[in-house]
Amino acid sequence: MESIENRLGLVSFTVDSEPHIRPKEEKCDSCNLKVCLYVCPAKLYRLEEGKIYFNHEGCLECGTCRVACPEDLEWEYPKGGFGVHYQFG
Amino acid sequence: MMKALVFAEKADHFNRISSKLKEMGFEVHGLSFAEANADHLYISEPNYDYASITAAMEKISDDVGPDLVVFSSTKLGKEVSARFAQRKNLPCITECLNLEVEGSSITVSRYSLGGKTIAKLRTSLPGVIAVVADAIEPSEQSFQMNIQDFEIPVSNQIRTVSREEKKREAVGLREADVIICIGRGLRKKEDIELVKELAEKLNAEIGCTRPLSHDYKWLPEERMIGLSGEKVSPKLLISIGVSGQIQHAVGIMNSKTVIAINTDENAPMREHSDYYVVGDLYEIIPELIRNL
Amino acid sequence: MERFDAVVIGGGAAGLGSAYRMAENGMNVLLIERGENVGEKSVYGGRIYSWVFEKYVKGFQDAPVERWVKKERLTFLDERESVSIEYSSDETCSFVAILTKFNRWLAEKVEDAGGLVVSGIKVEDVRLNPLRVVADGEEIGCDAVVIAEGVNPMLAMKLGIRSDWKPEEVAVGVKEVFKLSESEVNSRFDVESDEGVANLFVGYPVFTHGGGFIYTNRDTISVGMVVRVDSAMKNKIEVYDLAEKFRAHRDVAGFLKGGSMIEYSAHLVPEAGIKGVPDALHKDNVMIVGDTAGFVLNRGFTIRGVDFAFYSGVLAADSIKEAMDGGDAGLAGQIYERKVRDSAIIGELEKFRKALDVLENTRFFNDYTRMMVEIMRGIFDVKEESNRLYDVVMEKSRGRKIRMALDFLSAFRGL
Amino acid sequence: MKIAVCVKEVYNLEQVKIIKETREPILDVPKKLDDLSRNALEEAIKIREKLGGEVVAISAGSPDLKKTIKEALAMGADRAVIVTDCSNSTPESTALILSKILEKDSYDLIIMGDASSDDYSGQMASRIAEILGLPQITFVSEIKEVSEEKITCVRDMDDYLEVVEADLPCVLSVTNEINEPRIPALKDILKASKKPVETLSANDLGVEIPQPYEIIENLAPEIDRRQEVIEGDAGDVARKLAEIIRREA
Repeated sequence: MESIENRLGLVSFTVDSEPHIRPKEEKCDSCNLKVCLYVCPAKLYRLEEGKIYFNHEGCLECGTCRVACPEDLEWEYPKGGFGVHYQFG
Repeated sequence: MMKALVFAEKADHFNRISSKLKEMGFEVHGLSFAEANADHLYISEPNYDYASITAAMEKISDDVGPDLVVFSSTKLGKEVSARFAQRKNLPCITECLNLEVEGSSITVSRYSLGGKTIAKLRTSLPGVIAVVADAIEPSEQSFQMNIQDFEIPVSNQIRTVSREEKKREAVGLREADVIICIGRGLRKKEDIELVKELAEKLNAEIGCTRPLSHDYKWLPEERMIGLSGEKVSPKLLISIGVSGQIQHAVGIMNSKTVIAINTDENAPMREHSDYYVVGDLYEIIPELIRNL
Repeated sequence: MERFDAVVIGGGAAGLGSAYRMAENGMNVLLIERGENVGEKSVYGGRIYSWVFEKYVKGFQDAPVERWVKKERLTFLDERESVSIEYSSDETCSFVAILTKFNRWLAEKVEDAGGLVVSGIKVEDVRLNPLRVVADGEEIGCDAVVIAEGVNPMLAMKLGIRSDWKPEEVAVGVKEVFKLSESEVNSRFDVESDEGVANLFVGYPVFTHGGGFIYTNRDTISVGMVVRVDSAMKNKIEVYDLAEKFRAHRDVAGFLKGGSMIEYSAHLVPEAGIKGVPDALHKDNVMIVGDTAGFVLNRGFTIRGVDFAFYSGVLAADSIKEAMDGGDAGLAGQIYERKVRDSAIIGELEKFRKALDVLENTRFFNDYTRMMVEIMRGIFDVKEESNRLYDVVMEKSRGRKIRMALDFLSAFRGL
Repeated sequence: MKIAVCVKEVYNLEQVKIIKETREPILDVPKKLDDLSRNALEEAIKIREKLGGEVVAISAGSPDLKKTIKEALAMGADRAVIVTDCSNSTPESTALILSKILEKDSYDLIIMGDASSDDYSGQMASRIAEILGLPQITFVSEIKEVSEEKITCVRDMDDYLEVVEADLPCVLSVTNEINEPRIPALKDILKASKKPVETLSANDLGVEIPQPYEIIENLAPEIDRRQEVIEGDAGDVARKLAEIIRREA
């Protein structure tokens, strides 16, 4: 099995210094479901000592977290020209 | 016997190139600014003007009739090789890493696609190439060593107002047995002190990736390891906080053993490492210094 | 302020269809794409129904088609086994393409027709009265706006044209592309060079709303999984490893053996059929098309999206033209509403309204898929003794014959 | 001041993938204007802003140039002349073609990047200057002074920095340190779509494209490292590393 990190290594990105998705920290703390941890196809959400961390660098821009998150996270597409560059979409 | 004509402004480059050509069976003619190994050598006063050198090489070439004209692939060498080739209406390949002759054609290797690949190109002789002299292992060869003085014709296409040697630290990267190479994983310039401490313990030279020397200017340019910088071949290279983009990786490929420390489990550097440490350099290096 | 007859937001199939049609009609149209290059944000499984391109795109024969689909295969998978139904024909109505490349080709067609395509710019806002598009700190005036921003309807929501998707209305798809040689693809799938295979899978590993797919490109293979977001949430499905689990199955792995993975991608798919289409598809002269409008039809064994996307773009373009020709450009939104409602898009989505109920039924993805495999095992498992088909079917359907009969009847009617 | 900028389209190299099994590159990626071409354009635009005149972008390449040349126009070139039927160009052929275009007008300055980021061959300035019989100043990291008659530049060479001057017309190649190229905004891109682009073929120019090389192979280098991953807390890792270092150094 190819790890998700290796698979993301095959994808070309131009990463903005500003994240385009921001989980709302205080809401994440009290969220019981934390679906972001498994529905994100890039596995970009991480739980460490009860806190949710998100890394926008490998974002595939699918929008699954936006639809699935019960707490309505802040979600935008990356700025023009930034983000993922698929070649075999 | 096939004849080669060489120009290199540095004697060391000249000798590396001429030994390779001799090994391949060429009779080696050349122009240099100091004594160097060749069968027939023209020595002139140093001159760094492209138009003058082009004219000189044209003159010698007309006398010698070489099958292959070889320049050292320095900035000056590349500039002159192309101008010379155009004047003689010949093909020219610069930045050659390796060359082989087969009958009346020559095959060279050079980086392509920004260093992602190595292309092998074949062109028929006569031709012009510019060779990365440092990529050639010099060998012992015997030469006829016919030497004569030569006066380079003076051109005034452009006028030199001033020339200033770049200030360089004495850097022994190329000779070093142990090299520590740092990259953007280092958070600030002051943190280099930590690396220096480790380097002292190991008697190692410090090198870096392009951003550190060219963008942040934390270290002088001559410490940059990579495609456009130094290509090193130490026994041990310790890479710290280096992501391992190919443009850098080509500079360390001849290292015997590579250890890398990186926070990113899947940085491209991993493929280029014998031992890959996933962890925080700020925790590991002090511990390592204690253990050495 | 720069002015255009119309501005199209988004360079996917829907936006390109709209811009192409307007450019062909001699209108002054600007398409703005947020990706650095057109096509690089588009992802789908792999198959396009060709009718709409044959009808509307001049020079379609030069399109970057990977292979024409000559074999349709539907496979029921359990953990270890599979049952496939294959339909093979010389006739074809669909092709496999890399959407990135296909859209790039369409963008060239738009420019050749005189439309202006700008990429690497994200539209920040659409403002009404007077109508203008805001991007890169600039305002661009126009008579009509076509929003083709894809499945995440950020602008359409902002304008109040549609509401956001609920988890049960969209599926997340993940796709891996493997490099093989063209001849390897031919021999593994038993096809000629220009012939392709579309293979959909039900069952393993999710056994719920969703399934797998394989499409044959010229010298690559696209393989992946789709799962409805609510099911992924409920069943705690690790979406990031879904494609890996799927392709590890012995009946999938064989096709990919020795190939190098060259890309991984993910995207959302509207799955709510007619129920995902908002009541109004426009506000003033701003129209929504393609995935933004929810124009995707999933019948279980076929999924249509790209053709509807392009077609809805064409309809929006024609509506704008009709309104402008009629002297009141402001009517375009209303005309579009009518054109879409009268078109095959809504017609088809309505026709398959009941398919939604069938596909809601998880027994098809789990119980019946497993049963199918078990029945096959029952009849093909020949040792000293073997089983009668009747006995196998009776045993496997024990206690659920009536429910099954009703389920299959509904599938028969709905799909 | 009339300035020609020779620009090059290159593959978007960051997107070029290598097939692991065969080490072959996948070149089916979008093209873009080379970064060093942007440095050259930026410098030309700055001179125009100071002295007035015209900046003409000139390029030879594939049919994709019709699209990539717009990036030069959006940056600020006034017009462009492109040749789109030489996809498999070499320095030899490109120099011939560009010189033919340059001969049709009289330019005071011809500027380009010192090399392109894909091949890094670095021959163009020399070859064009030779064909046109002009002086050349290569590897320019700063233009100190420029007037209608004369230009003074700093050259960044391997071991020395040099200040040189030349009379115009003259050919310049610039390094990437010379400036920070501007990023065009939407309004520049829209403006660019109305700027004139003259499209020619090598045939129109009477150039026969020489093919001096044969590409035998073009593969990613083989990597053969152990790739042994060392994990654990800092203390453990440091002890293991010390052992390896003692063994290998």
